[in-house]
Amino acid sequence: MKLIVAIVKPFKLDEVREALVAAGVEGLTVSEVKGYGRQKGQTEIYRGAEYQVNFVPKVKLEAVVDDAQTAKAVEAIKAAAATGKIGDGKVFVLKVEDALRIRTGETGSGAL
Amino acid sequence: MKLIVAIVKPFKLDEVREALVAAGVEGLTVSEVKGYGRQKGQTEIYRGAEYQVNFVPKVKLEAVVDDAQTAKAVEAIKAAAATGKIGDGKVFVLKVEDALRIRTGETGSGAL
Amino acid sequence: MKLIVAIVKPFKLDEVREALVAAGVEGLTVSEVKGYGRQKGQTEIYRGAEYQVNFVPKVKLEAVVDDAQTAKAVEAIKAAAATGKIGDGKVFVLKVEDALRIRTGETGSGAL
Amino acid sequence: MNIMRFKPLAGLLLAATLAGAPLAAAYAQDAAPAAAAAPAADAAAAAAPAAEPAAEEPVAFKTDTGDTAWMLTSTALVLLMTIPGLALFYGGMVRRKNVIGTVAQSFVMTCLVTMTWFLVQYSIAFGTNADAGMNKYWGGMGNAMFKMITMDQSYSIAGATPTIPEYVFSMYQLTFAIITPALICGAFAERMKFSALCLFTVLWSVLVYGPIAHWVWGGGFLGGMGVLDFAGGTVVHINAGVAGLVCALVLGKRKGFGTENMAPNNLVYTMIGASLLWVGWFGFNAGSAVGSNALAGVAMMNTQVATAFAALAWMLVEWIERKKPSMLGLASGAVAGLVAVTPASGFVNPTGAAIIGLVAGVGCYASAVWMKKLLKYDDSLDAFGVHGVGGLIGALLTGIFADASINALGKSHSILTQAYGCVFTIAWSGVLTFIILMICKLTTGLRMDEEAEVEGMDLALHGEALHE
Amino acid sequence: MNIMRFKPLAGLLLAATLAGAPLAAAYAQDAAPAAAAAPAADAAAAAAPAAEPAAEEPVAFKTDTGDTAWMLTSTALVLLMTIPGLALFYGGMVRRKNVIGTVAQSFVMTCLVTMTWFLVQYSIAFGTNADAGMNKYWGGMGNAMFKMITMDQSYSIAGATPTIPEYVFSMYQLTFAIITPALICGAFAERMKFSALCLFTVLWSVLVYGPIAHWVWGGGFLGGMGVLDFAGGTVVHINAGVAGLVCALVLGKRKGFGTENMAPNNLVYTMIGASLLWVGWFGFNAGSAVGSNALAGVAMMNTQVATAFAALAWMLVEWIERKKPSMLGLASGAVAGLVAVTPASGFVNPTGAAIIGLVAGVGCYASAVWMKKLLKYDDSLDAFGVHGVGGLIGALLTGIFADASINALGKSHSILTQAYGCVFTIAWSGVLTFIILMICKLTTGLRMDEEAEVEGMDLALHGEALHE
Amino acid sequence: MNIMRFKPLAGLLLAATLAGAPLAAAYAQDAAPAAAAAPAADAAAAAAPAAEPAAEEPVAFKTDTGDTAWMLTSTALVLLMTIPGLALFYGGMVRRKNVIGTVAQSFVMTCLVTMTWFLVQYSIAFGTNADAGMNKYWGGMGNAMFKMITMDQSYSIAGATPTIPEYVFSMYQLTFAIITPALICGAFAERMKFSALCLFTVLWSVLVYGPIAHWVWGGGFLGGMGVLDFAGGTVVHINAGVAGLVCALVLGKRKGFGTENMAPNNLVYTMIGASLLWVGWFGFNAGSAVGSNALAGVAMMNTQVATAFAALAWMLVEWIERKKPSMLGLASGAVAGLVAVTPASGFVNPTGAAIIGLVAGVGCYASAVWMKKLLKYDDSLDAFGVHGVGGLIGALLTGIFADASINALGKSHSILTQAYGCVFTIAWSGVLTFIILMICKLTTGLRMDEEAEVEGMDLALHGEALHE
Ligand SMILES: Nc1ncnc2c1ncn2[C@@H]1O[C@H](COP(=O)(O)OP(=O)(O)O)[C@@H](O)[C@H]1O
Ligand SMILES: Nc1ncnc2c1ncn2[C@@H]1O[C@H](COP(=O)(O)OP(=O)(O)O)[C@@H](O)[C@H]1O
Ligand SMILES: Nc1ncnc2c1ncn2[C@@H]1O[C@H](COP(=O)(O)OP(=O)(O)O)[C@@H](O)[C@H]1O
Repeated sequence: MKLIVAIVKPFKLDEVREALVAAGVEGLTVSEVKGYGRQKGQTEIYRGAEYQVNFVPKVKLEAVVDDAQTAKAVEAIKAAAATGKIGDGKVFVLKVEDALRIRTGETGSGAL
Repeated sequence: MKLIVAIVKPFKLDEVREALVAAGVEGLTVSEVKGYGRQKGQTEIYRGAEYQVNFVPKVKLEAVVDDAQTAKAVEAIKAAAATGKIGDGKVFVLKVEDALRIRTGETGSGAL
Repeated sequence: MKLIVAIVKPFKLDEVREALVAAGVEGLTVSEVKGYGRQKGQTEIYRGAEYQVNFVPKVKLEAVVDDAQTAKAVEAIKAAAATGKIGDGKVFVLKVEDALRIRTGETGSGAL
Repeated sequence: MNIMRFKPLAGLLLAATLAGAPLAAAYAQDAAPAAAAAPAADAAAAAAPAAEPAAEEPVAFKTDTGDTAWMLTSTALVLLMTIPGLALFYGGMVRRKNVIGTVAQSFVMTCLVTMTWFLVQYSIAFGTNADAGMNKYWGGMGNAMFKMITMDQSYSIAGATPTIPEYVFSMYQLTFAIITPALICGAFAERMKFSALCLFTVLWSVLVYGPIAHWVWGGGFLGGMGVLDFAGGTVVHINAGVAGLVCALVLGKRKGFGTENMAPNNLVYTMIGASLLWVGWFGFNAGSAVGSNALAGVAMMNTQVATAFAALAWMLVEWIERKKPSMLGLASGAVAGLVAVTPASGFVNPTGAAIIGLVAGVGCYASAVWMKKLLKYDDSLDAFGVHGVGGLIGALLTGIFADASINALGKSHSILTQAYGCVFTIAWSGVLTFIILMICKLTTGLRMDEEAEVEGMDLALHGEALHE
Repeated sequence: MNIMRFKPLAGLLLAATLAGAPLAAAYAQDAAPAAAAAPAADAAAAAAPAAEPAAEEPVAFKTDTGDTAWMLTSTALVLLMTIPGLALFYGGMVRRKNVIGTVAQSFVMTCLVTMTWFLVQYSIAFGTNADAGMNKYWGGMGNAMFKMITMDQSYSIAGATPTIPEYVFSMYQLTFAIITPALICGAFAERMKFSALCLFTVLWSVLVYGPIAHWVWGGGFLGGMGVLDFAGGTVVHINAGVAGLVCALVLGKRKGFGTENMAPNNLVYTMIGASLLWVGWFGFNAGSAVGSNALAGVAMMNTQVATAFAALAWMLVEWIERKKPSMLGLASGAVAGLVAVTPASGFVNPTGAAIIGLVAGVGCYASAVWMKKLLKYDDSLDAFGVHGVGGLIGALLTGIFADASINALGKSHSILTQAYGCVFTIAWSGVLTFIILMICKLTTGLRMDEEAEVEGMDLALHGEALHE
Repeated sequence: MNIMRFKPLAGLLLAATLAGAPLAAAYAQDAAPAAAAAPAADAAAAAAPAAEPAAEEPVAFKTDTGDTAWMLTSTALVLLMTIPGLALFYGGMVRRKNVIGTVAQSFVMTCLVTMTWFLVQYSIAFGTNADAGMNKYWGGMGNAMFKMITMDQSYSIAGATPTIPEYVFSMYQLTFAIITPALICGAFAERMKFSALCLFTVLWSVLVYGPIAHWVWGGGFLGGMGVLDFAGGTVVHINAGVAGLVCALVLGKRKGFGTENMAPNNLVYTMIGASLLWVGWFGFNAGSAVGSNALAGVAMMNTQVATAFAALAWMLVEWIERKKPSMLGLASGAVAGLVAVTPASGFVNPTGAAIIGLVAGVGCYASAVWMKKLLKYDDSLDAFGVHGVGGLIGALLTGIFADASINALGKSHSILTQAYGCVFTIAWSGVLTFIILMICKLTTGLRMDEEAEVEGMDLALHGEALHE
């Protein structure tokens, strides 16, 4: 099993979710994060002070999938999240040793 | 060392934390996340618009533990987080290559 | 490639970011988290009720780096985040199997 | 339902009812002379709503534009107390998932009570029953839908110079009828069904508030007995506080009470609410002079002084006990002071008000913090702890500190007479609230089911959420 | 820009303009007798601003301190409706990234309209044109920068007893001029450029609000025709509603409309806003009695009753249709009731007000929920759905429910006369708003570019963000 | 503590004190004739509080219900300025971890000043010292706990017709005494200990505000010199602004000042606060007419016009300089205008008010943005930058734009006389504030320790947090 971690632009969240579901992914977990990279944040102004915000809002999706599904899922994310502009984000893949569905006690791919 | 990632229902957070501590886990990190899976989100209503919220609020716990502790810790989470209803959540286990306690510089299991 | 996960005190975020950039890390992702460990949370008071808050606010930084960069990056975090007081936080290192830059389709270290 | 839980409550209410009856007889004899003794002077007239039975006939009059201006303003101020004041005061104290549900309670109650007021409640409270014997107890249906009010008529009070149009009077009184049930919400916060809340509001307004207002202000049997209640300590605060206690006991504790962190979600909202209650209370207390004069002025000053002293007293006790003075404590203490000074505001001098404030600050702290912990009921936002207890403190101390140089009507003050007024209110409010809750239980059901309570009122009851 | 989109709109406006012309001629003949027939009694006098042309000469007078006190208070209440009331009502309904940008709109409009009012708008609306023929249409520049106002002068209305200083009158009217354009913001929420908003505000105030206020209240051709509009249903609400519809059509839908979740970010803000609108509306409606008297009292009561019934009606329909009654629904229904009762408040009795409230609650629900869905325009926060439709409902029903025992001026009420007043307002407001938008489009540009819209107004337009 | 830091400050204060003394002597001679010259007309009377010494004896009078109604309303409006107005204005501008601690400051100050007012401060400010020589400087303790106030007494001003009860006067003045120290909080935001704040408030109210109010309004030596200050530009704003500057210098900068992002946490709160300040200021300025009349009307209009022009001026400068107009800028500009028009509101015409607004908008922008950056002090929320500088601008320009056709008292206006009034206030306020801070430093300590400052006031001082 693999853990796919994708960092994408917030307004792309729904499209990416739909693409993953279409690719057979049944569950995923989302967090709101702030990203630092090539894309730079906005400048904030207040009463003479000006502050370059270093971070840009992003969302992080995490989905654990079967090894066989991995390539298809990554492809799906890529297709759905791309705008071609800077800051589109990244996908990382990590190995997962075990998985468990709390409700039923199933483990391995059955838990996904 | 292993990284245990558990996604559970928010109101179970305190029970799971206590169970982990009882199982010998000394540190953990929690994030508020949104989950997508079998359990579906609420419908929101506003002036004629109706919107199926796709995500359900969850909390994600991350704890790095010694290899030996892993099974006990996963078991503890399972026991504490289960309600038997859909949406109870998942536990994933990943391998950690190294750990460091910033304050002291300790590494490996000593850092946990 | 490695995923470096660092949990640090919130007011150290900017210093750690700068240290990582100085160490050659070009991208990273930050989340607001709550930590449980040796450092204990504040007590909250309200109309006679008193509640020991179990969690302390922390930030989690995640950066995927080349294998070669890893040690330097961890060292940079350590130097920047340390105050010597309890609760300074942890750094964990995990193996990453693959990376992808959504905008360009680059994979591997080129994607970082 | 474990009926045993209510044993102490039932006992208390029964005792109160029994004690009240003979006292009523005893006092009834003195009522007429007491009223006769009241000087027909300006001050007396202005204060009369609190202490005199209402005249039965509407009277022709000459509008005083200044008095009317102040009463129109006071009406706006008192409505501001409920929406958005009380809505925010309570909304800030619940958990995040219940914020919208909590503010919706104050809002919908404003609408429902306006409806019942128009349909029947004003008639019950301030109408004159055709059957003179019954008029002691309720005003009847003769003025339903305001059908007896005309444009050139003033509503007046025995002996008072009528200077404001009856529509203004009725509108001003409506705002009191609105806030009273809204105060009760603090007791059953975070767990009542919305349908139950709506039914409860309608029944309680008609069956509890309407009659009690009639007894005290509308020509009923309590008004003439010399009980001093300038702006509604009894009718509003003791009444709401006792009803709240009954609700808290009948509905039971919130899931997680005592074990989960139920810290207020946003004390800024609570601060705004407390501030608007404070400012709006000027309309409540100074408006109860029913005129724009020195009595209104001293009532406003007393309100200000008592509130400040109560907030500081609460703060000090908390600072000593918990090592930190909290914003919630300051706000709670302020409201305790506002409640306690309500019956006293037009009778005492500022020194009396300061003392009442100090006592209320400490007393309500004790009830909301120590007593609640001891007795283990879940009066979630302290409707009883602050309004019930604060109202009692104020009612009794008015009997001690009333100063005839402020208001001639306060001359024959007595702490016993004051206690007497409380007893009837407690009994009627307690018993009827219980019955109404049982009606709701059998029809709409009272409490949200457990899953909905865990999910929160916002999504479960209203399909809405904060997206911050 | 696809000009086809506006075809139906253009047709409607043209038709309205054409229909209006002959009607105007027909009515003009009856205007004088109608005015003459009006009894010079107190009630008539007080209600006159809504129904009578203004006298051309300022008059010497004796200040009534009570009337003046109520008008000063009402001014404060009406300003409170816009800032922070409307700012919060709208600010709570947009998405989180647009909150600051939305509240900034109400705030900057308050400043801009104050400026134009001082410079020329008061003169256009309430000045007397030296050219008597032109005075039917606009007041000219004679009173620019208030240069004709003196300290010992009252502004008055034909037949009315002048009791308040002209500075007070002008200040009171200014608050109406402020809220009207601010209401329009609901229609183009979350997408207009800030520079466009500023230019739009200035032009619209001078070219649309100024003249229409003059026609109805300032001595112009509509005032004498017997149209009943107590507090501005036509001048304020229909006017703003129609302008809003034109804006929504011209600017087009928000990106993501219909597909993305655009749920309100903070209904607590919306609740505060609705509450302040409610309380402030007492100044709007009861203040329109221009005095502190029974007419103000009944106007306040009508406002309260209609609002409550409208909120409850909206709630019930939603409860049936969506299974859950929402806080947003309660707030929306309340505003619908406030809007609809505005023209009626000083003419009908409370029973009439209750019926108007019920109709408005259901009618505005239908327009904001069903009709908008059907016709697929993006009137984002329902400026037209609530203010346009509610204003029309109120204007027409005033013609049915006016009660001469409340206000003698309402004696010869007729639904037709009412419809007549609406037509002119719709035509002028519709056509001019369109032209003004085109001017903005050519100069400042109208809409934020897409990237800025995605990022949100707060950061893109103001460089600010909520840090919660 | 590095005492060198205060060198420039000490110099300034010394110079001011020295300059003041001979000037005082010079002016004292003209004081009586100036007062005598004042016409006893209505306008004069109403404006007198600002310019005339108070009569020493309370007077019998006939209450004017209209005047009284407006003063009761104004009292409510001015209290609304502090809670929740100023609390939110400041609370929205700090960082998230300090929100509760910041709003708690305004709230506790409201309570503390009410206490000191009742105990001694009213007596010091408006009492009549038995020792007539001393009465020039302070009112003594004769009226402590309001013991000289009776129900049939008015407090009045030389030459003014007394029409309101003294309790109303005292209550109205109390709200001014509350907001003045609360304004100072902007200067030391996010770093002062709560205990220090409490002690500071009590000492400052008694030793700084009380005497200065006596000098100007209570019969003291400044009142008779012809200084024009309609509603408290000197007593309130310059006073608070200078005290703020001293506090900012003595406490030092916040940790992270200039390097960390200290952007406002919630500009919606700030918008609500600015709006309530604006609306409440009608009570502040129009209420200072101490009556319900044309002077109140023009004061309200001037307030509105100056505020709008100042906000627009600030917005424009910022738009040019920073490319984006901010909500914070609009709110800041509005407050700058409100401050500057305060002394002028009852003396100038609306055109004068517009100019004062424009100058204040640009001037306060310059001081809060450019000067603060240059001089590197941390006046965190610009208490000095807006209230100090805006107050000075307003005080001086009143000497230029006073218009005798608005207020006969303004006839002999002079910018020099105005400057004179400022000097004394600056000197006394500066020196005494410094001494009081030193007392706090030695007893409670002044500043939170560094760890607490990093954690934030909410948790560290109050054990509370926002749970959004
Ligand atoms: N090495 C990295 N490790 C973790 N997150 C990264 C890394 N590089 C980029 N990111 C995340 O991806 C986001 C987009 O990256 P950025 O460099 O701005 O643009 P692009 O993806 O177009 O190259 C960043 O905001 C950050 O959240
Ligand atoms: N494959 C997955 N990868 C990551 N997170 C998952 C995955 N499957 C489920 N989750 C998380 O677990 C939560 C619970 O899953 P769900 O399918 O709703 O119910 P259950 O755990 O009872 O099968 C989801 O809301 C989501 O946060
Ligand atoms: N085993 C662990 N797994 C995950 N997170 C941990 C672990 N131990 C500590 N942490 C995180 O590190 C933070 C700091 O740890 P703590 O024990 O308080 O102090 P220190 O780092 O000084 O030993 C915790 O608040 C928690 O967020």
